[in-house]
Amino acid sequence: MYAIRIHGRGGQGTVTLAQLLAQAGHEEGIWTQATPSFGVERRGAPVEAYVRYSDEKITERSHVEQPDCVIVQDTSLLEYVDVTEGLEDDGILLVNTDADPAAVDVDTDADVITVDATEIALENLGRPIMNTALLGAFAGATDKLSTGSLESVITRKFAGEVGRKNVAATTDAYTEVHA
Amino acid sequence: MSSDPQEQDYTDRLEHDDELWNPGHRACAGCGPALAMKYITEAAGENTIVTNATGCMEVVSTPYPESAWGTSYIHNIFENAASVAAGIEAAYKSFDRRDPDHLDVQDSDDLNIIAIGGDGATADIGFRALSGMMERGHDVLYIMYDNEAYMNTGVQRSSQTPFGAETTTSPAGKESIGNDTNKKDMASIAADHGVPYVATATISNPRDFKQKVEKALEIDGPKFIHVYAPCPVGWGFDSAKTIDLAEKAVETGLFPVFEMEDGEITSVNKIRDREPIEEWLEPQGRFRHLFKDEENGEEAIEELQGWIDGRAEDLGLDA
Amino acid sequence: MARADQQHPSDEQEVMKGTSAVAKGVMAADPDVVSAYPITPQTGVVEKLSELVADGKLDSEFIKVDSEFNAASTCIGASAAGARAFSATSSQGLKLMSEPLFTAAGMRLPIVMAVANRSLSAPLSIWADHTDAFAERDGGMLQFHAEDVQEAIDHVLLGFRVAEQVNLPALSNFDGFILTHVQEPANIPDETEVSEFLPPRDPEYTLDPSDPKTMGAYARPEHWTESRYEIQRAMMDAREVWADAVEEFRDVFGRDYTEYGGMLDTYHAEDADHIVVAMGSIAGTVRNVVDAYREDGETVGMVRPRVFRPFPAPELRDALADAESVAVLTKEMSPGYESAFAGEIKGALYHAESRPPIKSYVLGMAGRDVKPEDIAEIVEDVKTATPRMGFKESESWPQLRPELLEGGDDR
Amino acid sequence: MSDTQDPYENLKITTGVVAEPNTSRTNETGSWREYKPVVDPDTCIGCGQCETYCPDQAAKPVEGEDFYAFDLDYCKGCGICADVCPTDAIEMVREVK
Repeated sequence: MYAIRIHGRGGQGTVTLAQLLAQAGHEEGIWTQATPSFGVERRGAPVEAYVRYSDEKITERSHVEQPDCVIVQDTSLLEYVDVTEGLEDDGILLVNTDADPAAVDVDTDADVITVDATEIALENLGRPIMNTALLGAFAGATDKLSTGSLESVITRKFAGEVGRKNVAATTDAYTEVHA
Repeated sequence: MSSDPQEQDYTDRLEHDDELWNPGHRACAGCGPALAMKYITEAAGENTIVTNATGCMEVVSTPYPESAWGTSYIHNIFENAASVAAGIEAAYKSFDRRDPDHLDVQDSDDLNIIAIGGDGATADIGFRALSGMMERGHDVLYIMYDNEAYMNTGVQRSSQTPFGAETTTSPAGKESIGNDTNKKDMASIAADHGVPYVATATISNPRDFKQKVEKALEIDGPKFIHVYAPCPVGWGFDSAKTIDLAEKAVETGLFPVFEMEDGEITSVNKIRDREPIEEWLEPQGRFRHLFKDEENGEEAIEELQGWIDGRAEDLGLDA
Repeated sequence: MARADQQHPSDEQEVMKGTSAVAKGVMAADPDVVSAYPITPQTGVVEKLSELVADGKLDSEFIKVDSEFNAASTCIGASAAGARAFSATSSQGLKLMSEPLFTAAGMRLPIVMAVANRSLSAPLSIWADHTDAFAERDGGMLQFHAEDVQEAIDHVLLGFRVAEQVNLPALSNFDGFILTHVQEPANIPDETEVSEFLPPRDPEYTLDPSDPKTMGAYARPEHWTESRYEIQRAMMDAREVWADAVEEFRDVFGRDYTEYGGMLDTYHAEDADHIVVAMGSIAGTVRNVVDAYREDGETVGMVRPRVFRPFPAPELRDALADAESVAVLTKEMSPGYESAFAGEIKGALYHAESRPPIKSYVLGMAGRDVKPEDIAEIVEDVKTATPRMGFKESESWPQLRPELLEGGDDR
Repeated sequence: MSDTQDPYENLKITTGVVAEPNTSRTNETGSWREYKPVVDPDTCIGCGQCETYCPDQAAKPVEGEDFYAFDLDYCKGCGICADVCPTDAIEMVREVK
């Protein structure tokens, strides 16, 4: 079992990112599950979503408490949310920021990886919607998802030109992190 | 044939047609709503599905296994006759389009779907269902028979109970003149929903009522008819006077008869020399207290008369 | 044992939100009329069905009603007219439907509904538990509980098949958020398969004016008892109809729900000394706990009622016969007594030759997360259960936080 | 129940308690009556007002005659017919049973 926890804010597409991660995992032929942790909160409130990957059918329904990977969509959350709670020492903390990993203010033994997904999104899409870039960064950092799987789920979700631009954002982030 | 009235019996020489509202129903002697059911079925004919709310006309017509109804008929609960009708209409629309040959049903265009409820079932507890049905535009004729209280449960006050009337939940007493509200204007509320055809009618003028039912059934979409139907038991009058009291309600202006099409009043049955409301109040037991307590009674009658006069002016009722 | 069936997800599966997947299952059942009202966490079902209608993929009359009350009421009219009718709801919405739903059972109208299980106010909570479904227990509606999204889809199809055969409405339960909002792989049945499994509805009576009937007559005391008994008989008949349906379902769709005639699903229960009984999505987490015990050589197992009404009493008597102890995990509570689920299981075993001690554990209420450790602690606790324990000891609220209670939990 | 035999004692319950149409006629409500309408055939002009306003469909034209009379199997004796009759051809008389 490989578990991912995503931290974001309502309106940032946390659920979409979880969905794309699950669908891309499915493309790889593994069992996947994405569970948003919903509240009645509205846009802007901190939210979480969980993704699980497994070689066996996933029946677990509890929240992810010991993630192998934590994705942080917005560094302003670091002040309020203990994003590294339960994160495995050999895990990954993937943070959307223009800062260097060393500059990210967290206390963890896990590998901290940063990517400026918002900038990549602005360059490719002209809008700061960073989920497809974060998807690419996750793939680049973990080698769990192939670029082919990413392209296939993104073009299925976004038609035409929007799809192509999102694939480009994914690829840019993948390349940046993978290198 | 004997000349002794006790012996007179022509029963064997009378013939019943195929009535769609059948004798043997268990309504009280002189029941106004039972007449409304008779007129509705006569006007609508057999190609009709009736949905009925819980209430007098439901219990008197369908103690299992008996049914007074000759049309297709369904009763569900107190407050959803309009919704049940809406569901039937949706089903037939679906059958039309999808042609489920296994059901062998007819074209919905020829079908009359009529929802019937008393004043409580319609204006009070079933108001949400009625509002939804009308607002969504279902091809359903809703008929509210108004006997001005919850008669099925023993004469409790509804939003159609007139001012000053005594019911078991609006009793007259030292601190009470009886019911302290005027009748809720259901016709206007229906018209405000964008219902293309709204009418009021009474059982004292069956020709007018049946014409309105027929006219309504010709129109696509929701329709609403408020039919006035006195209750001798609940109102406390001689059962022979049912028609008479319905007529007096019209003549005093308590119950104006009119039509509204696309939100506008298109016809009003004008009243020449509108009678004072006392003419209608006096024969009824539920208003007896108004004539005993001179001071408060007079005041209440004045208030009711004022309300009637106001409505009459709004509607242009006086000829 | 569901998990051993498939080692790899199939290409035919789609990763889709639970509510969307259920809506697509409904589409395959091809209802004539859909009438529903939005409520969290069911809303996704209504939205997806609306979208399918808007895109011309689902040819149903979709009534955008004013309330759940009238969702149920319009379905009653449609079903009485002979239509296949579907609705979906949750929690307060199910309560608002309660009055018409009881009549749908009495009038023997096979309306099928997806219920996204959620707690009931007050206090308001949008999260999952089973209070809503249990509150409708006595209505005469068939009730099934899904463990995962696939079952939530399949139970709707099985629901139509069985409901229309025994003439009773059906509630297909799936846990709010946990299953409504999860994205996981599931097979979406296609219409050809479904038409093979689910014949068009063929009602005995309809509101066809060419053959008029009177529906919804009132029954005097001389007849009412018999009409209620007929619901009971139809429920009992449903056991066999369900058993046939799951077999045919397996033949058509390849998914096997035939264990215990489709009434129960078990996991390592056969030789288990300690059995956890649970319904709905929590069973998935229980499986993992069972696995961990088995790795340590401990004989722990799970029994999951798939069908709640009709109640699988004979099956439970059999499945629990050899257990040393039974832990009932339940997400509902009948204040003033105990969990209705546990009470019913105890009742089912009262006449059994073997009566293991049964403890009930109220947990996972209103979305409180249930971790594998919580369940392991319960297993450890139930091991100490004895046949002579008293009623008070037989009930436990393992997730209760006494420190939050005014004056503490010192009573 | 009264001492009359329940005609439905052995009735079978249909699925969903569905009843057949037009079956209320087995219930003869004439037994409810205290006053009985008596028509004077000579005064009756055959206008049919009594039929129009009878809530129990008990007022009918007499076969082969030009006046109306009453189906005593169903007439509940409300007196509406007498009240609406334009020629006062109907009298309500206390029924001696």
